[in-house]
Amino acid sequence: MTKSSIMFIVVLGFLLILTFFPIAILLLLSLNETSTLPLRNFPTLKWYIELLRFPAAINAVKYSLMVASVTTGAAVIFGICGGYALARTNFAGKKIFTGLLLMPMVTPYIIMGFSLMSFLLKMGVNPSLIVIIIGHILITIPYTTLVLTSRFIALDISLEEAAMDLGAGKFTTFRKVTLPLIMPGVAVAAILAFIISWEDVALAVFLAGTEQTAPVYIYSLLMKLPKFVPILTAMSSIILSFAIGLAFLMRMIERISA
Amino acid sequence: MTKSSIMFIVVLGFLLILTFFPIAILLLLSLNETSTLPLRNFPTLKWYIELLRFPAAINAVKYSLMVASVTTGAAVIFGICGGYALARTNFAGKKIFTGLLLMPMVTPYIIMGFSLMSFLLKMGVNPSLIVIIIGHILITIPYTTLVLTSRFIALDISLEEAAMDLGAGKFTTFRKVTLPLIMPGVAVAAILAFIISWEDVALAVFLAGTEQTAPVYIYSLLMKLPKFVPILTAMSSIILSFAIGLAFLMRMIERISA
Amino acid sequence: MKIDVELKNVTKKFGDVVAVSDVSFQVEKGQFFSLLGPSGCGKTTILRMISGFEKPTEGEILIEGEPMADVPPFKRPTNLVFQSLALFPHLNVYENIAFGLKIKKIPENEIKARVKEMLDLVRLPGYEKRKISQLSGGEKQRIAIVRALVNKPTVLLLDEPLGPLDLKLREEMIVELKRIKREVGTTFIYVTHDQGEALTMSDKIAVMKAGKIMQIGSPIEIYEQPNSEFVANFIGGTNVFKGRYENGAVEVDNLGKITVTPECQLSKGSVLVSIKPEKIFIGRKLNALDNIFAGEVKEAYYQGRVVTYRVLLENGSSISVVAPSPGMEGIFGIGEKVKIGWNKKDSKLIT
Amino acid sequence: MKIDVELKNVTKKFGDVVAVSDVSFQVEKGQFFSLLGPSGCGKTTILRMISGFEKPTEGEILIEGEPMADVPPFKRPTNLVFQSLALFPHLNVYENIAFGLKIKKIPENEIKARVKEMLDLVRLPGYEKRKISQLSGGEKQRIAIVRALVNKPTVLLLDEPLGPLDLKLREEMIVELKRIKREVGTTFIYVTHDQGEALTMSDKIAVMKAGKIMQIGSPIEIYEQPNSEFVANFIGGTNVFKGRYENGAVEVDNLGKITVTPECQLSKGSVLVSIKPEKIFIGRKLNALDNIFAGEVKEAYYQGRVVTYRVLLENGSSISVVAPSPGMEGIFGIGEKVKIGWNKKDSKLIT
Repeated sequence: MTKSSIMFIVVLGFLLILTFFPIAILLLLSLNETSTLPLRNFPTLKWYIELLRFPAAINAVKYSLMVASVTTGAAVIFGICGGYALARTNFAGKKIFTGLLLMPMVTPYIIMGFSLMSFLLKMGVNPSLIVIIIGHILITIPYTTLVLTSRFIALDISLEEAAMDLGAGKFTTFRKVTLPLIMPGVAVAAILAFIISWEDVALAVFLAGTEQTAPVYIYSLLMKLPKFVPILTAMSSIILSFAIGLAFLMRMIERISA
Repeated sequence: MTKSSIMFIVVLGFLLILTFFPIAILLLLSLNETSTLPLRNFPTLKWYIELLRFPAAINAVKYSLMVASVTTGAAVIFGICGGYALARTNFAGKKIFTGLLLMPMVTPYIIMGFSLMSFLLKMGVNPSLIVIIIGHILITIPYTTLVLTSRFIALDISLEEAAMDLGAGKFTTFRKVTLPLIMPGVAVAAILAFIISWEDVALAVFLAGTEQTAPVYIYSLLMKLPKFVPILTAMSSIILSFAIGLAFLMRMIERISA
Repeated sequence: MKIDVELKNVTKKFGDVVAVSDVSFQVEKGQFFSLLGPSGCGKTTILRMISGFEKPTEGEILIEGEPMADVPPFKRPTNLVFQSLALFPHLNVYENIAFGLKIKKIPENEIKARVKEMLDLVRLPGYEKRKISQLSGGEKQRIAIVRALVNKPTVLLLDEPLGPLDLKLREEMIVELKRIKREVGTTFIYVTHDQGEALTMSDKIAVMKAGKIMQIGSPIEIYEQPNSEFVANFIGGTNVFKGRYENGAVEVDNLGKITVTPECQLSKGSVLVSIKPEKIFIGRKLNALDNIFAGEVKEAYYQGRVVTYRVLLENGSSISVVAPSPGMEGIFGIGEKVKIGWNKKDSKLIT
Repeated sequence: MKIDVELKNVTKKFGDVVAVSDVSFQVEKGQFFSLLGPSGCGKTTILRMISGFEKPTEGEILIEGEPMADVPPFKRPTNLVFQSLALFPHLNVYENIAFGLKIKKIPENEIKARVKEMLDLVRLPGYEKRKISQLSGGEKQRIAIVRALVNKPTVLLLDEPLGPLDLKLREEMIVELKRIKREVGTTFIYVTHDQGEALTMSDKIAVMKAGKIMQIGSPIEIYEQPNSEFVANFIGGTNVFKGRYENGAVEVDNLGKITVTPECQLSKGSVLVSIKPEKIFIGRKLNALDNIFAGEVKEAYYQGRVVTYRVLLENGSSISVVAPSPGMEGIFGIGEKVKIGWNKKDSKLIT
């Protein structure tokens, strides 16, 4: 028992190092004078200030924020409607509907991105921010719907019945009882959708026109230059920190509401 | 109520069409004589047979299968150990450990891929299948661990105590009671890990040397040729069908074991 | 007497399953009416049909004489205390109780007064600002009851509200419920599977089995004059024997002749006789009783107040006897030879 | 008498919380020993320490005279019936019962014979191939008991095994458990919060409160001679009055003088008197009783076998009375003027 558990810990430690060390170096380098180790003049905001001089980079972050925000709003609204329908009603073809809904979760984004782009081009629609937003709504709806379905199912239906019993109509019941009680679920779904949109490259790379989102911008620069240029370390750090911050917030909400 | 729900259905229908139509066309075209609509001489296995003549394509699928299988095995073993530890023991720094474990889930794969590759290159390790496998193990462990932690938590601890009370030592208890009872969870975790590895491009594109996995192969061809060449429709269809089949199996297992 | 609730031949099917089968009854104004039966007997379904959450497949429900077929739950003059209580966890005690009044747009100061009155009624004054999660089980129970009562419903419906409470608390809440009932005077319809609760609180009890009503009557009628073996057994472990009636006596296999109070209408034939265990005397010697049998104590259960004996009679029948503890002759041990007996007025015929 | 289990000054702390505080007791071979107390009183923790799933913070546990400090659960001569039953859902009835025997490498044909014997014991012959999910609540209960018993433990530990069952089934299982106990003769340690279960089944009861044992004794001792207000109240809603003892009588505020059987050792001072509700007579006229008071019926709870009255006495005290139903004078209504009284031998002093 002890021998095998020591080995397990050694391997796990090695894996953890492989996961976090490279990312830690990236974060360190973004605050470093030079683009390689060892540290010099650490910490400095030099590259972050430098980043402000690249309008393309700043625009990319702006576009990403816009895309993620709109996507989140739409995906949450669809998630609430879809989740409520799946949790509370039985309709013909519910299983098929659920299956279809989950399909985008398993479809590789490159396949989805390329086929969607080919389709839209044939329809005469050109790549643009709107197209990215549509693509992102498609891939985030399954997540928001799933999260909210499980929240609606977990909600004791007799709470809604109690509201109706006390004189509230369907809409008042939803507004005064259902919605406030699944609010933590809505927040979790929203953060999840935001992170997915915020980080996506595989889909956006096909759907982006001249207005690239931040991950696409980083990716296209990386493909051109074989080295991680310093401003990219700064930009990557910003994207990563924002995502981790949101994920942390999501876990907090989940823990409190559990 | 009726007006708004009709609108909801219309928008949802539109979105569903946007999700599935392009993919359906992809699948149709893979069975079509020509690489564009309308259908001609449908269905034909022409492109699938053609695919067999491209050793690079066949190798890519082989590599993908290999990478995904090894990844799955390793991620499941770590998931069982990690899940059991998180569910059943309290150790100092458990929260931090959990947080670190979840970080790869939120780190964008391009950032992780590029920083991992830079790090490994500096260590003198060159891109290869092994490197992809290591990368995939890193990104799948959080998923297998999470799935199995929740399964271990859901397992009534008094079942394990009952086994011990009846004379079984710790190992016998694990083998005869714990493991059989979380087997459905193990299956779900394995399928999940397999699908993630099977579909990944964003990470593998940085870590792949001359031996490309199938999604990377498709992606690199797509980037070279602006048109979806017919054998790629066949290859994409194979990858997609396999993933959807596995996802369907996973849902079945989840439903039966619930 | 005014009728508050009336069911006329109500049947409810879920798919092919008949949950409630041709049930009719009337509940008078101010009555404490209980639906008593084992789980799955359809009693909760009846409550849900009265409150409007289920629609009868056949038949009609009237409240104060009005047919309810097309009235949705939120427009019915009923309020339901849910089995799960269903207090709103995101609202405090005041907001929970005021919920129904706010929807009816009652002025804020009247709401305040009525909530206060209700909290006084259940002896929880000053609880307005408490969160639901801060309440104990018994307190939640009381808040759930007044959240319904504050709306002054014609009928208050209660769906096994004491189910999740432990023994001690349940006894307290029975006392509490009876007091509340007396003070507000509202008609109560109470669903339970606990015959003790039903006997203690009700004015009238409907005993149900498999979707049908077996007997309706006052607690004393139900307990003393059960009309079937099912009711006799369900209400309280009684001794039931099958036999043939003839001339004021019943001939029972493996037991012998039992004398009963003759009933004029009864002609000879197959009958059931019920003898309550507490009507049976036990002792080393017995006389001056109409029915006396000899036997041997097989089991003795000390229960503090009483001792329950299982006695095997000489003819092969087994009978249970509840005797005060300690009796005149002490507690009998297992294996002891005893006599048991009872008066013929306590041999109740079930026909 | 041989001692099977002994606890010597056992204390268990979880962090700063003292779950069990300096508990000592002995359980004789073949005894049915119950730990009775409200939830959170530490009774389950004691059981888990005996079975080895928790280690005492202080003190010692001996089984058949052997100290158990370093013996893991799977090597102790005890078996536990879990509150959740903990039957293995992936194994059938046979495999569940055979689990412990297979680990001990008993030959297959002996295992078969012993499983069969056990299924006969609980009257479920031929159940070998059934899945756990196919069993009813009562059947699961029985299988859980024999899965433990088949290992022939020195002591069988039972952790509120009847908790999740409904009233009817619980009564059946009490009968069943007593029979099994008698047939196998194993020592039982039984944990429960239900005083009825404890009184009915036990040879000896330890009443617990907040980690401490309040009283140990036979059911009759516990019921008739509680040594504290807590035990008196927990065992059965009794009337407890606080007063001053002097010369064979107790002066109680708001009530008056109560005569009691004088106890030689007792000097005058503050005491508690307990009078069981069923020892009190109620009637329009009463005489030939040592203590008689006048009052008014405030509540009457019909319970079939008996009626429980809450009577407000003229001096302001309130007392509960349990009377047979229907009594000589019928059932008294609320508001009726009555007399209540009891004999001095039923005024029990709690000191």
